[in-house]
Amino acid sequence: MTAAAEQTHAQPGDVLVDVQGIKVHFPIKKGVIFDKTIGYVYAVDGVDLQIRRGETYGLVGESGCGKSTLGRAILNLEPPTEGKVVFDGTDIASLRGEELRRKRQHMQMVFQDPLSSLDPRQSVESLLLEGMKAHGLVKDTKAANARLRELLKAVGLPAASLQKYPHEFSGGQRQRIGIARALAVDPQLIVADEPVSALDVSVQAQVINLLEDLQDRFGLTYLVVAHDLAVVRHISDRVGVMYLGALVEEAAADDLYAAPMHPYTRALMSAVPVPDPVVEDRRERILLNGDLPSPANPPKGCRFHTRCPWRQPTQCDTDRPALRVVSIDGVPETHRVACHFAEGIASGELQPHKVEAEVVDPHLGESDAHGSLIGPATTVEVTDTP
Amino acid sequence: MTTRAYAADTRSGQALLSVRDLSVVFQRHGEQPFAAVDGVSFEVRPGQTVGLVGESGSGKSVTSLAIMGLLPARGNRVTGVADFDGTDLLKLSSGDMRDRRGKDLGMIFQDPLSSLNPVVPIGVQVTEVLERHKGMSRKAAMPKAREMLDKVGIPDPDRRLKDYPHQLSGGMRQRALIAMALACEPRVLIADEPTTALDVTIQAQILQLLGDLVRDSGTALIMITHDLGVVAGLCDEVNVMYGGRIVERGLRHDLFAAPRHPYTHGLLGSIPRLDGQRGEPLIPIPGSVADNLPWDHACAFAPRCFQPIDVCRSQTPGFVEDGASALRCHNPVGSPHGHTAQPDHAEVNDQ
Amino acid sequence: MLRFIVRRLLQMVGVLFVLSLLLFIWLRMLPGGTVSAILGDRATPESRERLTKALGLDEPLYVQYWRYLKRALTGNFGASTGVVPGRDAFQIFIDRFPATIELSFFAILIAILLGIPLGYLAARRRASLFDNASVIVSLIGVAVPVFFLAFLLKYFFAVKLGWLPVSGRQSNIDATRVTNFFVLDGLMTREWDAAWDAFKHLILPAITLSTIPFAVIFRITRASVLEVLDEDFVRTAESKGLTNRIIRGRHVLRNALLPVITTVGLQVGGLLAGAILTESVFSFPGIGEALASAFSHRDYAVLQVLIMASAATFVIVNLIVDVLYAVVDPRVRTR
Amino acid sequence: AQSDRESTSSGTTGSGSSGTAAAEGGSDTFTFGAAGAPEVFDPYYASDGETFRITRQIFQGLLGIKPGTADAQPELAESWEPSDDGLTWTFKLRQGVKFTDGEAFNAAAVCYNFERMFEQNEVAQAGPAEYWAYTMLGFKGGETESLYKSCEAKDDATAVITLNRYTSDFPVMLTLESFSMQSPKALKDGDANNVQKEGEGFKYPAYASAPVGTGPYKLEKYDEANKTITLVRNDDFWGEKAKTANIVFKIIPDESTRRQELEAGSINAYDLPNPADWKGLEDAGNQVLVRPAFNILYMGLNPEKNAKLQDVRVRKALYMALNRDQLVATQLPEGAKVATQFMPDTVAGYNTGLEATKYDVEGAKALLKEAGAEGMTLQFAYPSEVSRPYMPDPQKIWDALSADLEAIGVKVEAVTKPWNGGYLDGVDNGLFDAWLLGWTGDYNSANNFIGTFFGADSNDFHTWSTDFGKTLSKELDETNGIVDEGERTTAYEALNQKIMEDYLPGLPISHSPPALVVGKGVEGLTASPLTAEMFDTVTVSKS
Amino acid sequence: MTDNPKGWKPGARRKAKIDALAQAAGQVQDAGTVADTPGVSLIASAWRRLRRDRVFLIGLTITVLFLLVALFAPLLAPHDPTARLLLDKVRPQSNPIPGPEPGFPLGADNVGRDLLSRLIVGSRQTLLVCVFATLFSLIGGLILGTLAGAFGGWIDSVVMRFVDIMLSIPSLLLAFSVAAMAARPSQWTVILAISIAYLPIFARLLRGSMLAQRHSDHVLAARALGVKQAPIIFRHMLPNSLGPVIVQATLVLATAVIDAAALSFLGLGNPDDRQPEWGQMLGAAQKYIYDYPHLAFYPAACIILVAFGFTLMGESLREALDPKSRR
Ligand SMILES: Nc1ncnc2c1ncn2[C@@H]1O[C@H](COP(=O)(O)OP(=O)(O)OP(=O)(O)O)[C@@H](O)[C@H]1O
Ligand SMILES: Nc1ncnc2c1ncn2[C@@H]1O[C@H](COP(=O)(O)OP(=O)(O)OP(=O)(O)O)[C@@H](O)[C@H]1O
Ligand SMILES: [Mg+2]
Ligand SMILES: [Mg+2]
Repeated sequence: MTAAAEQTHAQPGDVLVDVQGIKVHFPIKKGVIFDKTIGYVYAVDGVDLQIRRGETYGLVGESGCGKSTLGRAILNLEPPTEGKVVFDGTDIASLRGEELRRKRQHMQMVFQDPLSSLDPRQSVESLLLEGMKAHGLVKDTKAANARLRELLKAVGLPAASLQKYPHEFSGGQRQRIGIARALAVDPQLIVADEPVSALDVSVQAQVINLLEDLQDRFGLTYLVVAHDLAVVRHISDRVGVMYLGALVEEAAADDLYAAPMHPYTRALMSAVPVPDPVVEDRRERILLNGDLPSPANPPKGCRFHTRCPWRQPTQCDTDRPALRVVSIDGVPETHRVACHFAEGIASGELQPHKVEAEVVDPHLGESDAHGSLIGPATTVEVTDTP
Repeated sequence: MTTRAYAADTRSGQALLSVRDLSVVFQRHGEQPFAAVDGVSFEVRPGQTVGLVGESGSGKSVTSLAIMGLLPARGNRVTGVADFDGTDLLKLSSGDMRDRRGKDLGMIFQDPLSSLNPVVPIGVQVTEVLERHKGMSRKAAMPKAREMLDKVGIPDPDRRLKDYPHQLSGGMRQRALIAMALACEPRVLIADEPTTALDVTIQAQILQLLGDLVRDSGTALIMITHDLGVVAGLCDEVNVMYGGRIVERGLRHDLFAAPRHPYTHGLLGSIPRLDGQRGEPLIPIPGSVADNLPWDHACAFAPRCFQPIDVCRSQTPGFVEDGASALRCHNPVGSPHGHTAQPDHAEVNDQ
Repeated sequence: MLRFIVRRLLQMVGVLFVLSLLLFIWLRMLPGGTVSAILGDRATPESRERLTKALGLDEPLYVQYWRYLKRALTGNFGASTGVVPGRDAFQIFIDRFPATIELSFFAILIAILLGIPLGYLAARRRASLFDNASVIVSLIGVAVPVFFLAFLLKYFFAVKLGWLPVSGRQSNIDATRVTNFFVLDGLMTREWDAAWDAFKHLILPAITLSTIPFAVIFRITRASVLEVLDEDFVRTAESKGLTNRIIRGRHVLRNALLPVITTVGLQVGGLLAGAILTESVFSFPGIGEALASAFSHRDYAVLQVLIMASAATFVIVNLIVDVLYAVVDPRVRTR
Repeated sequence: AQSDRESTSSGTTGSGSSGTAAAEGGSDTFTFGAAGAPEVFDPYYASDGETFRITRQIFQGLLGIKPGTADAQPELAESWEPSDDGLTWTFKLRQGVKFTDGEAFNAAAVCYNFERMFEQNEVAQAGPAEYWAYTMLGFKGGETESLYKSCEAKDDATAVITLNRYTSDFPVMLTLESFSMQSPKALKDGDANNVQKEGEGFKYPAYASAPVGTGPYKLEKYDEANKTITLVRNDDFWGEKAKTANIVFKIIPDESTRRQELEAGSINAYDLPNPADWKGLEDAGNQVLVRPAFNILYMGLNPEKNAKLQDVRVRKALYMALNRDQLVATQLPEGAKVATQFMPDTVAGYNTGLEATKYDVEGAKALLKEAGAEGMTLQFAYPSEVSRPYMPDPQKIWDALSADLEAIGVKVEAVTKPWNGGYLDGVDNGLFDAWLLGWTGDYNSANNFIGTFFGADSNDFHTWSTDFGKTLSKELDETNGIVDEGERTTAYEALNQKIMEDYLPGLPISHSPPALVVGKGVEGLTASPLTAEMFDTVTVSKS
Repeated sequence: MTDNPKGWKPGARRKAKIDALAQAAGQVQDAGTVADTPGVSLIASAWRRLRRDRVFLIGLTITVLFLLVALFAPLLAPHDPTARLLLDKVRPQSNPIPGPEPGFPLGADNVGRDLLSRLIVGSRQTLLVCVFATLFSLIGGLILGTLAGAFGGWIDSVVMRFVDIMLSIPSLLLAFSVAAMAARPSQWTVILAISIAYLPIFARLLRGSMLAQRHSDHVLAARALGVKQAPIIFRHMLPNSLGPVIVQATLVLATAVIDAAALSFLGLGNPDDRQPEWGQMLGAAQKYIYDYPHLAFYPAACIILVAFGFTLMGESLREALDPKSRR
C-alpha cells in the first residue's frame, strides 16, 4: 500500500473522495446456539482509490468481485471493516447515526435495478420529496413543487409523472426517476451501481447520455460501477479494474484501453464482444480458464494467479502485488497496475502459457486428453495481434 | 402486407430448418389478442449460424419456443410453417414433437441455473435424454454422459456427473446444459441468450465452444441474443427483430457495415464500443419499446425512428427481400426520402 | 449436518427450559387450581388450607419452581392429580403418547395421500371444475367444526351403518400389549383381529384430524406445483423431449414437494392442537384428551409434562423434517 | 356430594346385594359408558362418583343401601345397636363372608379397617382421606378430635365401635362407599396407608390398584392405554352371585359420544344422559331410568359481600321474584320439583307443611322498596364447563333466574368461571354476591344437608356475618345431638321451617332427578337416588 | 483500428450531444408514454385485476353480505334475539327445542328464543370476534415482527426465540390457557385468546418479509438518501411487507370464527349468551346435536359460508399480489 500512501499527499484539494485501505469482510456465521463466525467473505480486501472532484471514476470487474460492495462501503451503506473513506475532508467510514445521515446529502447512489430500487408504493412525487425532507430542503410547498418540476425536466420526464407510480414507467424512465431522486438533495458525489445494465440496449444510451449531461450541468462527481467495460470506458475519465476484492489496474480510460497491463485486464478486454464482425474476426482473444475463485477463500499471493496465463513460478503464488506505477516508457504515472511482471508482459518478454489451474479445480487441465470438441480452450489463442 | 416465403439461399446447400410466416398470438382471458410473433420467416442450413437479435419483448424467445413446440398449451395460437427436413414441426402431434425434441432439435436457455433441475444430479439430467431417445439404460448412458461433459469442457466429468447444479459454477452449468442439448446430436440447436447471465470472460468461453461445435459437427445453430457484439463474432446471417417481426436481415458483414433499418442503425449507434473513440456521445434511440405502434397500419418503430415519414404511421411496411438480405422499412437509412446516417440527424429532426 | 442437528437440539433444550419457566408461572396464575379440583364442592377453608400446604402450593413461586426443576432434572415430573390421580405424570405421557402418534400418523397419512395427488391434479387442471371443487372441499374440511364433523362421521359410519366403532382405541378384547401402538402390537404378535380392530378404531378420528392438514397440504401442493410448472427447468425437460411421466415425477413433483415437506412438519403442531378436540370427541386416550382433562382438573404436573412434550415433539419433528429436507434438497445439504 | 372430578355424577355409599342367578341365554358382559376415569381403586382414598361406581361392585360396607332409596339396610353387618348415649355401637356381623383373596371377614377385620382409616399419615390426612376427614372430623393424633374413638372385636361376629361424640350421621354414614370393608391382609401387603406426596400430587401405594373386597365382582384389569376397566364375577360371593360374568367400564368423557355408543350397541348403559336426550333415547328403544331426586339446587347469597342482603326482606323479595315453576317446567327434567326447603322430601326431617314461596313480582317489588333496596345491584355467578345432576345446564338456569330478578328492577351483573377454574374457589372465598350451587346427599341424614350448609363456623353462605348465623349453627348442633330419632326428626322439621321463614340464608330452587340410561335388552338395574346402582342384578340379553 | 462510420472526434461538440439528448427526451413526451392521467398505485392496479377475478368476486359478495347483515342486524331480525318468546312451548323432555312455526321460520332454541333472529344478530358478535381477533393478532404480530425484522441482530434473536416458543405450543392450547386465565370470560377473552394464538404466525411472516425488505434496493436507496430510521421502517419496509400478512389476515378472519366455536365447545367461550355469537351458538348446540342437529347446522353453515368468503378473497388476493402469478 505504499503507492496509495504516496497518492494521498498528491493534491489533497482536488480529491473529493479518498479511499484508504478499505476492507469489507462479511462474516460467515455458524455455530451452536449463538452464531459464531467461522470465516469471512473477503468482498473488498484492501482498496485505495481517489476520486477527484468533477471526474468520473469507472469500476469494472466480473460478477462477485466486490464492485457493488466497494461502492456501498464508500457511502457507508455497508460499514467497512477497516479503512478510511475521506469525503470532502471528513472520514465517513467512522461516522454513525445522525452525523452520517446528514452527510448523505452530499453523496448519493443510483442503483442497478431501477424498479426494485424504487418503493412501489410511493408516487414519484413522494419518492423525490423524501430525500429533500430528510435534509430539510423543503421550505414551502411552492418552492418544492418548482424544484420537483425542475428535477424532472433535468432528467427528461414530463411533469405529469409526479402523480404516478414506478411500475407505470418503462425501464429507462424508471432509471431517470432514480437519478432524479439522487439529484434531489444536491449531492456532490453520485455512486452509480450498474446504472444501465438492467436496461434494454436501445435505452442504455439515453441514460448514459443523461448521466454525462448532468455531470456537466451540476458539476457532479461520479463513481460508476459496471461490468460492461465498454460502458465504463465510455463515460469514465479514469477506470479501475477489480478482481476478487482488490484493484488490479487503474488508469485513465484511454490509457487503459490503449495499453492494458494486467493480465486480467487484457483477458477482460479481449473477451468483450465488439459489434463489428471485422474486428471480431481478427481480434486477439485471451480465454481464461476456470472461474472466479470464491471470495471466501481467495488464493494466496496474486489473486489472479490461478487463472493467469502469464503466471510465473513462486512469486505470483506467494506475494500479493500492490498497485504500482510501472517503469515503461510512455506509460503515464497515473497508470498503475498490481502485477509483479507487468513490465515483462508488456515487453513481450514473458509469453502466455497454458494454465494448469489449481484451487478452483485440480483436474482442469486433463480435459484436452479426450479429444475435446472445443479444442484448446485452456490456452491463449492469438489469432491476430494488431 | 407483402410477406413472401423466404427463398432458400442455394449458395451453400439446402435449408435444414425453414420457418415461414410464423405467427404467435397470445389471447388471455378477457384481454386483447396480442401477436408476439408476426409473420416471421427465416431459415438455417447445416453448419450455419443464424442470429436473431432484438430487444426485450421483441419475440425472439417466443419464436424459438414456437419452433420447439414449448409454448404453453393454452392461451396462444401458432400459425405458419416450421419445415424441418421436410416435416412441418407445427403440424406434428405433441407426441411426435416430443420424439423430435432433444433428438433432432436441441435447445439451450438463458439462465443456466434456473434451467437445470436443482434436485437432480447433472449426470441424470444428461442421461435421461439418452435413455429417452437412444433407448439406453441408465448404466449404458452414464459413460456417454461423461463423454458429453468432457466434450463441452467440463473438467473432472466423473465427479461432476454426481454433482447437483448448485455445485457448479455458472460457466459449467451452461456447459452442462449444452451437453444435454447435444447428447443426441441434434441437427438444429437453438440457443436462447446462452451467455446473457454470464460474465464476459466466461461468455467468451461459451461462445468459443458454440462456434467450434457448429464448425465441427455441422449443426445448424440459431443464436438468439440482444447483444450485437455476440452476433458479430458468431453468426453467418443476422435477423433483427422488432415488435414481433423481422425488420432487417443480412449477412453479418453487410449488416454491420451498412445497417439499413433505422432500428439496426440506431442500435449500433447507441451502444458504446470498446474500440470506439471515448467521449463521443452516443446517439440514443429515443423512447422505449412501450411506445410501439401496432403493425397493422403502421411501422411499429415509427415513434422511435429518427427519420419517420408520413407513410410510416399509416401503412405497414412490407418485407422486401433481396438475396441474403431483407428489409422492412418505408424509409431505410440512406434512401432518398430520409437522411444518411449523419451524426447531426438530431438537429434535422427538429423540423 | 451433525452440527446442525446438535445445534438445534441444544436450542430445543433452551426453548424447553424457558418454556418450563413460563408454563410454571402461567399455570399457577390460572384461576382455580389443583386444590379446588381435588376437593370439589365439599371444600372448606380449613381443608383447602391443609391441602395447599400439603402440596407445597403455599410457598413462593420461585421456591416451587426450583423444587420442580430439581425434580424434573432427575426425571421426576410429579404425580398427576386429575387425569389419573397418583400416576407419575411422565408415565401418563408414556401411556398416552403412542395413541396420539398412531392417530396423527394415520391422519397425516390420509392428508398426504389425498392432499398431494389432489393438489397436483388441481394445479395441472388449473381453474377447471375439478380445481374449484377440490378447493371448496378442502375449505369445508377446515371450516366445519371438529365436533360437528365427528358427530356426522360417527352417526353415519358407526351408528347407522355400523361399519366402524364409535369411539375408543380398541374393543375390549384380549390383546397383547407390547409397544402400546395397538395396530403395531397386533401385527407383531400376529393377533390380526386385534390389529384390525385397532385400525378400525383409528379410521374415523384420523379422518377428522386429517381435514386441516389435508387442506393445508392440498393447497401448498397446488400452489407449489403451479409454481414449478412455470420453472425454466421444466421447460428444459420438455425441450429434451422427455416423457410426461418423467417430467411429472422427476422434474415437477420432486421439486414441488419441497415446500410440502416443510408444511407437513409445521402441521405437527396443528395436529397436536387438533388432537385435543378430536381425541376428546372420540374418547381416544391420547395426549390431546389427557391435555383437555388435565386442563379442566388443573393437573399441573400432567399439563407441564404434556405441553413440554408437545413442544419437544414439535421441535424434534421439525428437526427431522429439516433433515429430511436436506436429504431431498441437495442445495441445502451442502450448506 | 363427592368432589367432582368429572363434570358428572355423584354417588355414595356401600352396597347391598340381591340374589344371584347365572345369566341364561344372555350376554356375559355388561358394558357401561363411564364419563371419567376412576381415581384410585381404594375407595377410602377416593371421592368421586366414577370411582365409587366401580368400587361399589367390588366392596361392601357394614351398612348397605336399600335399592331404589337412600335408606340404609344391613349388609356386612346384620344388625347394629347403639348404647343409650349413642356413643357405643355394637355391630353383629354376617358370618361366612370371605374377601376375594380368601381372607375371612370378621370383627377383627372390621376393627382393622377402622383403625386403618383412623390412623393416616399427614399427607393422606391433608387430602386423600377426604371422606373420613369430612364425616369423622379428625384422625389419630390429629389436632381436632375425631368422632371415632375406638373399635373392639368382641368376638368374630361382634364389633363394637365407640364414638367421642354423638352425631345423627352415625351409623348412616357407614353407607358411604369410602368406608367399605377391605381385606386386612391385602391392605397390609399392599402397604395401603402409604400415601406419599409427589410433586404437587399424591402417589398411592400398590394396594390402590389391586383392591380386595367382599363384593359380587373382582377387579380384573385397568387398561390405561385403552381406558377400559374390566370386572369379573366373584364366584365365591356370599350372597346371590352376579348374573352377568363381566362388567366393562369404558371411559367416554364426551356425552354425545356415549349416546352414539349406546345407539351403536357398543355400550349397554351410561350415566347422566342430557335431559334433552331422554325422549330421543326412549324413542329409540332404550330405557331412561330416572333416579328419585336426592339433591337440592339453591341460589347462594353472601350478605357479607353485598350488605343489602343482610336484610331478610331483600332476600325474601329476591325469592319472590323467581318464577321457579316456569324454570322447573322449561329447564329441568321431568320429575323435577320446586324446592320448599334445603333438603329433598325423602330425608327424615323434611317439613311437609312448608309451601313453596309464591312467584309474585309486585310483592317482590314492594318488599324491595320497603327494604330500600330498589334497583340494587347483584353480582350473580354461575359455573361454566360443568353439568350437575341438580343443574343440567347452569347457564340456562342462570339466564332464567337473572331475567326474573331484572324484572323486579335488580341489576344483575353476570359472572362466570369454569367449575374448577375459579368458580368453586370463588364461592368458598366469598367472591360473589349470589351464585348457583347445589348438593347431592351423601346419605340419608338431615345433617348432611342443612348441617353442611349452615353448620360450621364459616360456610359458603357467610351466615356468621348475619344476626342469625350463630343461633342457627347452635340450633343445628343441638338438633344433630338428639339421640332419639323421632324427637330429632320433629326438631329438624321445625328447624327447616325456621330457616325458610325466619332466616332464609339462601334461596332453595329445585330438586332435579338425574337419570341413567340402559340400552335394549338390559334388565334388572334399579336406579338409586344416591347413584349407588348395583350391577350384579343386571342381565343383558343378546339381541 | 476500426472503421468509425460517424467520424466523431473525441470530446467534441458537447453541445450537440446535449441537444440530441434534449431531443430524445422531447420525443419521449411526444410518444405519450407518460400520459396526463393520474397515477395508479400498485393497490389500485391489483384491484383492477381482482375486479375481473370471479373467485374474488364471489368471496367479496359473501363478505359484503355478511357485513351488511351484521350492520343492519337489528332491522333484519324479526324478533328480539334475547326474548324468550317460545319459552312456554319448551318442555325439557317432550319438546326441548321448539320447531319452526309461523313467524319463527327456524324455530327457537332451548329457552324459546327465535333462532333466526339469533343467527342474524349473532353475525355482529361473530364479526366482532373475528375482526378484533385478527386485528389484535395482526397488531401484536406487527409489533413483534417489526421489532425483529427492522432491527435484526439480538433483538431479532430474542423476539424470534419468544415467537418460537409460542409456536411450539399447540395454538389451541395457547388459546385455552389465555381464555382460562381471564378473570371474567367474555367475547374479549375469546378475542384475546385467538389473537395470541395467531400472533406468532403474523410475527414470523412479517419478520420474514421485513428482513427481505431490509436488504432490498429501495430500502437501501432510502438509507442512502439519508432518510431517518423511522420513516424507513414505517413508510418503506412495513407497507411493502404487508402483502403476505394481509393475505394471512383474511385467512385468519375465517379461522378465528371457527376457533371461537372451538373455544365455546370447550366451555371457554363467551358465557353470556344474551349476545348471540355463532361460535357460541354452535358450542351450545352440541348438547342437542343428536336429536336437534339443526341447532348446530345453521351456525355451522353460516360460519362455513363466511369462512369460505374470506378464504376465497384471501386466496385470490394472494394470487393477485404475487408477481409470479401475474405473468
Ligand atoms: N451482505 C452480504 N453478506 C455476505 N456476503 C456478501 C454480502 N454482499 C455481498 N457479498 C459477497 O461479497 C462478494 C462481492 O459482492 P458484490 O455484490 O460487491 O459483487 P459485485 O462485484 O457487485 O458483483 P455483481 O457484478 O454480481 O453485482 C460476493 O461474493 C458476494 O457474495
Ligand atoms: N405465455 C405468454 N403469454 C402472453 N404473452 C407472452 C407469453 N410469453 C411471451 N409473451 C409476450 O410475448 C412478447 C415476446 O416475448 P419474448 O419472450 O419472445 O421476448 P424476447 O425477445 O425473448 O425478450 P427477452 O430478450 O426479454 O427474452 C412479450 O411481449 C411477452 O410479454
Ligand atoms: Mg453488483
Ligand atoms: Mg427471451
